[in-house]
Amino acid sequence: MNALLSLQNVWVEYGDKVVLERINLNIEAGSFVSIIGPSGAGKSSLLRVLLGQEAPTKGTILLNDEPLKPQCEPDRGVVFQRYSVFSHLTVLGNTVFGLECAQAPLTARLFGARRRAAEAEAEEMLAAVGLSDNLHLYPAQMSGGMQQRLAIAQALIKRPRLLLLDEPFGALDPGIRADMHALITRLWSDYSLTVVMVTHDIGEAFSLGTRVLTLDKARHDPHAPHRYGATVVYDLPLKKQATVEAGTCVDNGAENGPEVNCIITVDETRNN
Amino acid sequence: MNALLSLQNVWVEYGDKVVLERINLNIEAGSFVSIIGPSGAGKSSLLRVLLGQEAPTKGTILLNDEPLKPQCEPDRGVVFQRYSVFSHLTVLGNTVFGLECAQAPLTARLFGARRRAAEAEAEEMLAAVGLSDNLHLYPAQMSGGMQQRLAIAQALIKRPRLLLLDEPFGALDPGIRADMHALITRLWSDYSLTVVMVTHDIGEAFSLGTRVLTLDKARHDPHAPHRYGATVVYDLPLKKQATVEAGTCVDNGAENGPEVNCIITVDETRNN
Amino acid sequence: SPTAEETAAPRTEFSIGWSIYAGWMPWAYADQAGIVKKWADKYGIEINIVQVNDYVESVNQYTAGQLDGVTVANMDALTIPAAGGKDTSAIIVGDYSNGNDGILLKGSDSLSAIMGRQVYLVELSVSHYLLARGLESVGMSMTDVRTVNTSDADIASAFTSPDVTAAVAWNPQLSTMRQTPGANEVFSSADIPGEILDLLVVDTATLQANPNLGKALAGIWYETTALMQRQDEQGRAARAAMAELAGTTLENFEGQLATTYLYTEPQAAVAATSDAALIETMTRVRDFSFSQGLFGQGASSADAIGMAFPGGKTLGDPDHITLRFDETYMQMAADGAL
Amino acid sequence: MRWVNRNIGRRNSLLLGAIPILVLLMVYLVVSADRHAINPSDKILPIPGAMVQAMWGLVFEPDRLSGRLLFWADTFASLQRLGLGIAISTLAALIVGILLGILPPVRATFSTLVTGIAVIPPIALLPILFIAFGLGETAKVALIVIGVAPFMIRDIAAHMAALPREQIVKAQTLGASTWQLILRVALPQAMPRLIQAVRLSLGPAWVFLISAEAIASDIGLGYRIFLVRRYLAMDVILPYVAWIALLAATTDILLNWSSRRLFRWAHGANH
Amino acid sequence: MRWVNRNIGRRNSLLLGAIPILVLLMVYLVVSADRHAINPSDKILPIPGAMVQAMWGLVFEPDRLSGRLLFWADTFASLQRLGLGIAISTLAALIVGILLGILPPVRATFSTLVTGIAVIPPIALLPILFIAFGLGETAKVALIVIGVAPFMIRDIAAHMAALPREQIVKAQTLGASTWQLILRVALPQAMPRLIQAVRLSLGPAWVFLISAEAIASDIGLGYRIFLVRRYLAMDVILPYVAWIALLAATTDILLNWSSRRLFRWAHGANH
Ligand SMILES: Nc1ncnc2c1ncn2[C@@H]1O[C@H](COP(=O)(O)OP(=O)(O)OP(=O)(O)O)[C@@H](O)[C@H]1O
Ligand SMILES: Nc1ncnc2c1ncn2[C@@H]1O[C@H](COP(=O)(O)OP(=O)(O)OP(=O)(O)O)[C@@H](O)[C@H]1O
Ligand SMILES: [Mg+2]
Ligand SMILES: [Mg+2]
Repeated sequence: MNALLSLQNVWVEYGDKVVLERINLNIEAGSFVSIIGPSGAGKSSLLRVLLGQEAPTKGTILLNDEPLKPQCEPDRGVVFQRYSVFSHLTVLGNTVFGLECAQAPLTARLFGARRRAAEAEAEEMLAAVGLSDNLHLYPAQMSGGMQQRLAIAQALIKRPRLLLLDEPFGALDPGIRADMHALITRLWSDYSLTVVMVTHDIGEAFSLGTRVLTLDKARHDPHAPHRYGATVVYDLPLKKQATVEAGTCVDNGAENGPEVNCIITVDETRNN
Repeated sequence: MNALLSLQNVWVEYGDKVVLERINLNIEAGSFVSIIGPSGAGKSSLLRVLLGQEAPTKGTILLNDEPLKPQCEPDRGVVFQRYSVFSHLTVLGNTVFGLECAQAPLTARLFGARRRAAEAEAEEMLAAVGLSDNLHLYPAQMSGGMQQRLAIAQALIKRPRLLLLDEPFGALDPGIRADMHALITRLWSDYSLTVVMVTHDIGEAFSLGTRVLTLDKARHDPHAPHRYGATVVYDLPLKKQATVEAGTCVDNGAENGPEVNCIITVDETRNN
Repeated sequence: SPTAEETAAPRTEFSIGWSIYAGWMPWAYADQAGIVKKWADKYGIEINIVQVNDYVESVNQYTAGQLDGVTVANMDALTIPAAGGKDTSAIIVGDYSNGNDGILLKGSDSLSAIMGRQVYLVELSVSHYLLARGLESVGMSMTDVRTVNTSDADIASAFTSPDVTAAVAWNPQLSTMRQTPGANEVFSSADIPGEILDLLVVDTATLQANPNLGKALAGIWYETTALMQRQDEQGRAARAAMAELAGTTLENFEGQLATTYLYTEPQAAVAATSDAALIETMTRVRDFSFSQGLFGQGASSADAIGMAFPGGKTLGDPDHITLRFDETYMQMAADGAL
Repeated sequence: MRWVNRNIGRRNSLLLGAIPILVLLMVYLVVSADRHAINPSDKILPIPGAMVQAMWGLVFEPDRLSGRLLFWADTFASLQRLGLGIAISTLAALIVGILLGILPPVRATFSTLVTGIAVIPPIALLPILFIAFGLGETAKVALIVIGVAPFMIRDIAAHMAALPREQIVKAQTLGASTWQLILRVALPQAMPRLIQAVRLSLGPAWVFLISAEAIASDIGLGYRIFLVRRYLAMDVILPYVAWIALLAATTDILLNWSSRRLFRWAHGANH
Repeated sequence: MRWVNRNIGRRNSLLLGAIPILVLLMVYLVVSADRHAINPSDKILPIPGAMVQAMWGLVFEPDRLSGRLLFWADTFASLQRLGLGIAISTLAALIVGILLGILPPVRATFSTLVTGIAVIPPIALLPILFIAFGLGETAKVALIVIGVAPFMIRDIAAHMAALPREQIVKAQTLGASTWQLILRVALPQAMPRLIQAVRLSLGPAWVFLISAEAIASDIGLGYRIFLVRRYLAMDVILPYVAWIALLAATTDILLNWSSRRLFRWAHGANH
């Protein structure tokens, strides 16, 4: 198995509520996986498990064929659904933070030329997300969308091997969103990142992803809705990727989705 | 002037940063105003001012031809951008709260038959937003989209005369979003509400609204970006509304926007 | 708080405060053993014996009018209630300290070694007075030592610290401190007998309006002291009970009694009260107190406060007499007129 | 694994928590044995046997004079005073704290006063306190209340003032009056914080209780400690202090547990 | 307008805040005049003239024995002790509080101990403190530290433990080690809370300072208060207490102000 990430029969439960059940999934290095699914299906929970923030209730996760430690390593980057930036740092401070940690193990602060270099890098990234004019604002002084862009810049500057994005562009207007799409695509191909992105915008899922996963409940008990969890009900590899299987594009009922002109495989995965 | 809300030369500033400048706006009773604009333009700030949460730095706001008090009245409902529900109340408790305040001035709690009636009403509303299975969860146990739907249910159950929505459907998947659109349209026409909605989804703005406002900076000083604020750069009344002027539909560069087949007036408002 | 008119009116319920000290334990025992009730009933009144753990606070509360009477040393009676304008009558002179107060030094058994040391003591108390008298006896003055105010509750443990090499204290702390390795008692109240008196004082106005209170108190006192002097089983039991109330053992308590000169016979107490030596003692105490500023910032001379003694003798300002040594009730006890 | 992520299970927690306490006990035993080797009648750090002996009578044998088991009578009296003092303070903190935190006019008018009262050391005003409240139980309870209530009030007020502005706005758009807002939004959210404030105040409350009992009392844990202090009877003082620590620690654990039980929403997983 | 929304301006705030204090002063003057009408030499509630007279000498006239202006010498000595005690406690709270709050193994090992120390009334254990710290300045500072540090430590630890889990996770994904996380995420966010904790501890710190000075001392505000308590000189005690209140209130205001200046992000508009 040469997958970067491999989930084997993973379950996530909160108390007696089953959120995710029987997730079997292999994510290859360099792929861009979009995850869609109804609200409350467990998309964020799946990301938390991949991140190492939470351990699954059952099942194993292998990263490079080794069990994933329930700990967040710097090789994984994340943008949370509720934009979480450090409220005590300015825009610039938030962005430089990752560089400082890497370059100054002891003080976690940079000085002199190294600081200027780091700040220049951060400013470049902030320009890319459109925050050049706001370098010295604190998060409490920014709009929702600005905080979200800051979180994106903060994660991207580290160029993590595995990037986990939870509705990263949800609060952005179409113009800026398009810029962000370009940015992420560029970084993805330049640094051969592996990206897992949760989104509600089906157009985005298909235009960015090399593979689209749909999380939903496969079975439902109307009297005890919490007894069954969601699982991967559709797993659609898209043509863009090197290794593509034959298939036809499916209309997902996306209201505002663009016309996706691609050939995909609707292969109901084995796990349900 | 028979407008419900009337803004005259309204400015909003934070410190020396001008966020909104020279806003002149009349909102008629029964209209559904969509507000679009780039991230950080001041859309949420405008809603806060309309809500009475903040007083504008300059200018007057008239509600029914009387100056708006800087106080939030129950005739105005709101869904904030960052879903803010009461973390100490369950889903049902959050939804019933508005009814309890109205019916039990002293205890703010209902008992017996009246409680059952209120809960039935709340459950109906929660069913409409798809939270029937989660009546007794606390907000901390819910996903982002579920909290957002709860906030919508909480505001709608009061059927406020003026409803202010700040990206209310941002964290919802297309299926549930369509349900929400239907719900809000139904309530809007059944109870002749006046709705002001901020959104980033241009399709949504045009399909739901009777008028679309675009907030953006009309002038820009590259050396002191904070010196100029945003204002209403486009004000497009749509055909749906009873009183419509002639015009043509404009492609707003919306990536995923639907084909909007309508006749609108691009009338650059006087205020810039 | 009661006004003067109210206190002056005849009443039937009174509160007397006491704190733990060898010479005052009879009050606690009398309360426990029903002697208080017996005498109070006899005069148709009610007397509450109130324990106040902190001695200074008991006197303060008396001065503030919360208590009608209190057990107090002669010097404190002068500087707290009397200096505060509260007309006070000392109706029972219970005992004098005959070794109950002492100066302890570590590493020397001569008082002259105190020169230049830090002396831990309750400042402005009888300990301070004892120190002044001790220094005087070896030709030194207060400026030859540095005093450190130490709370009476903590002085025993403070003395165990190696930092502390000189202290003045009273019993029961003194007996505890004497056991500290290396401690020597170099001066004690036994060297100035009769100067540190332990009194029961009551508010003069209350007493005048209610002479029965004085009679009952005298009755209680002399019955109890007679009982505790007895060398039989009953006397032993009474002393054991007092020891327990004081939180100590019988041996320890009897050790403290040995350094307390109890006026068990009312005649002896009357004689001591009427003796001219008392006036001399009070003059000394008064001069010391004044020199330490204990009469308050307003007092311009040692004569600011007036004291009255049996036989119409007075000391200080005769127009502002606030401390009266009143032998009437002790005399009645001596006469068996109670 | 990084130390921040090393979560410790319940049982291991108990074991680890016991270590420093056991170490302290060991140190005590060694030092005490040491001192006794030099001075067999050392009173400051008594050996365990002496403590057991001293406590035996207080715990199991009725006092000859009053017929009471002194240890239990002391405990009961102190707990009663402490309970009353804490209860009154808690109520005051709840009412005054919420009003101060939520209503700007009330805050403007009274916050200076509350700060003033909070920073005045009550023990400096003992004579006035005893004059105002008498020498009975009231004064002791009052000292506890004056000692801890201002702190609790300020803590609750600060917590209430920090409630997200959106919640206040939201409640008002839902039709809540000031009163309803206090009752349904502020009060329930103050409760878990109140329990925390009580936990933090327990230490100071015991200090004030003991101070009060040291001054005017004839029963209580603090009274006994100050009574035997005259004789340096550490063989009674140390077990009494240990007992106070045990009582206080138990209260602390109970409060924490009940906060978790009663206010699940405040302790819930918050990913 | 609803009371929750009635924001009071800075100047009106000052005016309103002065009202209850003035009322209290008036009540004092009336009651005091009343008592003096009955007993002209009443010591409990002295009239202002008497207080001025009593204080005059202490403030302006050098003491006959030591040649010092007693009032200022007292103030200086007390502030020095208090400052040192608070400084040490703050440092302890910062270091231990953050470690306890952030690192689960440290929490498991030491939280029981800290709770235990927090609830043990230090004044009950004075004899042991005397052995450990002697009777000099160290002991006084130590009493303050033992009195307030555990409270502050627990407060900071609770605040740190309540940091959003996302922040810890986020910092780790950005490459922060445990040490970097403490230095750059926990520490700066603990600072504003620390200032709040110091503000809340000032009251107890003064209590412990005064207790310490009451135990064994020859200078200090608490020393003077307890010394003159021996002859119920409320004309000295009350001005001293008022002075302490003034000092403490000033510190409180300064701390609050500096927190707002230094940690804008923590006080910022949070719509
Ligand atoms: N307290 C503050 N101090 C300074 N600037 C502030 C403050 N609050 C908001 N702003 C600024 O006001 C501007 C408008 O913010 P607002 O939240 O209204 O934007 P928005 O249009 O809602 O954006 P979004 O679509 O991202 O939510 C932003 O540029 C923000 O930086
Ligand atoms: N602590 C908890 N206790 C109980 N249930 C929980 C808890 N945390 C999350 N859940 C449940 O887990 C489910 C999945 O939540 P999650 O946040 O993963 O959904 P999501 O797919 O990200 O939804 P959204 O699109 O709305 O963000 C939800 O139904 C939620 O109610
Ligand atoms: Mg989610
Ligand atoms: Mg916004």
